[in-house]
Amino acid sequence: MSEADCPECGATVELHDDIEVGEIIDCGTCGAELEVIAVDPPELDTAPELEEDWGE
Amino acid sequence: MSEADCPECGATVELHDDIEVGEIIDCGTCGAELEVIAVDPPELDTAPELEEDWGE
Amino acid sequence: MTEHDSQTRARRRQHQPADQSVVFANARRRRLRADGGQPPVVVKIGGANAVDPEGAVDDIAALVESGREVVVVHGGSTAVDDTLERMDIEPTYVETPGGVTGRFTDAETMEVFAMVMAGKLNTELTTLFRNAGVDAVGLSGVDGGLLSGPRKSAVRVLDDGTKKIKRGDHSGKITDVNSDLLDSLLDDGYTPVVSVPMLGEDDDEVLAVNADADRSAAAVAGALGAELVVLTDVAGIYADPDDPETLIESAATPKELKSVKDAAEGFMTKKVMAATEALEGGAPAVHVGDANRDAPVSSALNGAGTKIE
Amino acid sequence: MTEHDSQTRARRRQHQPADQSVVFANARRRRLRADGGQPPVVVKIGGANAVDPEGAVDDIAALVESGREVVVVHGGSTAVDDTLERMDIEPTYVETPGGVTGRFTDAETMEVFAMVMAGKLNTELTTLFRNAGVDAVGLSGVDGGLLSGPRKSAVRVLDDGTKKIKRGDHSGKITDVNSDLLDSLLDDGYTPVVSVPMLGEDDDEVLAVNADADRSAAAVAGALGAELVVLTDVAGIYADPDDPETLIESAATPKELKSVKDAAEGFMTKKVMAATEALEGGAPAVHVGDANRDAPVSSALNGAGTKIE
Ligand SMILES: [Zn+2]
Ligand SMILES: [Zn+2]
Repeated sequence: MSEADCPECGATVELHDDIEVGEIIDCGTCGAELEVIAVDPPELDTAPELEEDWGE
Repeated sequence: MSEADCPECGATVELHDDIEVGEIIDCGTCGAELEVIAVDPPELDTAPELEEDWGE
Repeated sequence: MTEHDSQTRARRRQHQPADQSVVFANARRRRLRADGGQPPVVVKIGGANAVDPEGAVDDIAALVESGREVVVVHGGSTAVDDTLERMDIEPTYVETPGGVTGRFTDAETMEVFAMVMAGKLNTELTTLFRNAGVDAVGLSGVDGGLLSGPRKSAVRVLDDGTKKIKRGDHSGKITDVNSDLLDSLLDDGYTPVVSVPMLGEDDDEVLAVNADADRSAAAVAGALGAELVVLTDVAGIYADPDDPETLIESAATPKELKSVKDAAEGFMTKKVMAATEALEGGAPAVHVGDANRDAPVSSALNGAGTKIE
Repeated sequence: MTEHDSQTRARRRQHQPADQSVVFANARRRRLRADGGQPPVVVKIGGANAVDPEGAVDDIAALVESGREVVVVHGGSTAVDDTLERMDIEPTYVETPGGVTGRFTDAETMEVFAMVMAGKLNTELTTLFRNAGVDAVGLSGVDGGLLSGPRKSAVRVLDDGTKKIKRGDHSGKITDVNSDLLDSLLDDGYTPVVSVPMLGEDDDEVLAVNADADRSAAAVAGALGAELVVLTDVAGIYADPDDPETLIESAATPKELKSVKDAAEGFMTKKVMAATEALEGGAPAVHVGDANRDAPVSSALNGAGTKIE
């Protein structure tokens, strides 16, 4: 179990062991969607807002 | 050895045994360039004038 | 695989209609003809493999001959699939959190996409039109920035139940249409034949990216104030997708439009979405009709199929 | 394989210069600028793989920015070879009775040729120009009948010493350039980026066929009355092809031109033939210069390389 700081509210976010780059995690404190941008050491950034599209 | 008529001068043109479609033969009588357009039975037509080009 | 064959698969993929609002940044102006005549027509046809274009080509030739301005927009993703397979490139399919499955367009796939769409299909179709007496000019969305807008390189995907951001996608959203380029070609008597890719605007560069052909056609129709004819391989939009007897002939009020949207399933959802975008963009009417009937374009314009306005 | 690497092979193939006379059927008119300024420039560059276009792109962007009208024509047969190989298509090479070896363009090869030239390379190059601030519009010779002329489907070949007619070739000879289309795009501020295929006229149809990119550039320069800049990977035409010290700076009389022709070997023969066609077609001057030097186009226009007029 590792942890990283939420870039939105500064709270500590607990991370499960097998996190992968690109994974989206919810901050338990402020609820922000966070993207795992590095795993060793783990680093989080605010996940981009992406509208879901209806395909090619 | 087969033969066919020259479409230019009407003379008989002697053909060797293994002629192929597309082959160009000279008429021994009028000198015209003739294209083999069929082999069984053999048939000749005037070969198209094609300018040689200097490549793609 | 015809468009019809893929209906079931498409239906499974398209659970959730997404954001429908498209705001075109460029000034939208309707083409005003000196003779006060009819607006131009944008015709969306499939690629060579999806829907046989021959009937549409002859019909469009007759329309152009009669003086109507026409812009053709074509798709052809089955031909892209064929070429990917031929080149031993395995397409990557991704599922969005909403359950929509789509092909992920990585750099290599994008290259094939551009080759097939702008090189093979556009050239073939332009040649078909020229043989029918139409002075066709093929263009991709890159040319003159014809179809442009922000690139989307990141997509949200569901990977084994885990939500992830996947980067490196080559797709985009059309927000601008260079209608001046089309106007100028139309004024000179040409018939533009338009294909994706579009021109995607990234942070510090532009690049060719994937876009949906139906939406491209909708964007063009909106920008030109043109009637849009979307040809497909069924007679129009059915209230019951499995029953041709339930063809919806027209939708001219918001309420009617809503019932069309509710009726649309599978790949038809995309057509209805595109229709909505075209109307919102400034198109006076959208017709969804059968590509394989006689005179498919003029029939659709004359009321066969489904008319949405 | 760079153009330079293939010089030896090309030299072996090109024993016999062939017919040089090209008569363009369309009325040839020089572009007259209201300001009495300089004629347009047609720049022939390689495809993405043959000669790195980046230097040329920035230089052309500066030229366009300064108000000069530019049309770009590109080749790229090594990229076609790469894609044929990727698709497991074995190219057929044929030898003419005169000893020139060339690739036979059957239907399948033609399809790949169109994909790569008009789809991949043209899109890439148009995108490069747009990133450099040039409002580029990619066109193939099929679009608007830009480059057209009779298809040649039959070629004379030497097959194991036997002369034969081989049919089914997809190539053609450019006799018409739609200069109106180029003029109109130039007038609107666009920079056309032109690639083969050309539009071949067969008995009862037109179709996309192969044509040489250097000759295409020559045809365009002739039709526009434009200066032609042919970029290659050596500094110009050398009196001794192996000695850069023997660069021929200019040829302005028939006698000087003949000495250039005598000096040209290998792939340079093609450049000189194209130059001759351009001049006969109405181009005021042709420059053969190095694609890989700084500011390759403006340098060539300013006298670096070989100038033929
Ligand atoms: Zn937080
Ligand atoms: Zn005879």
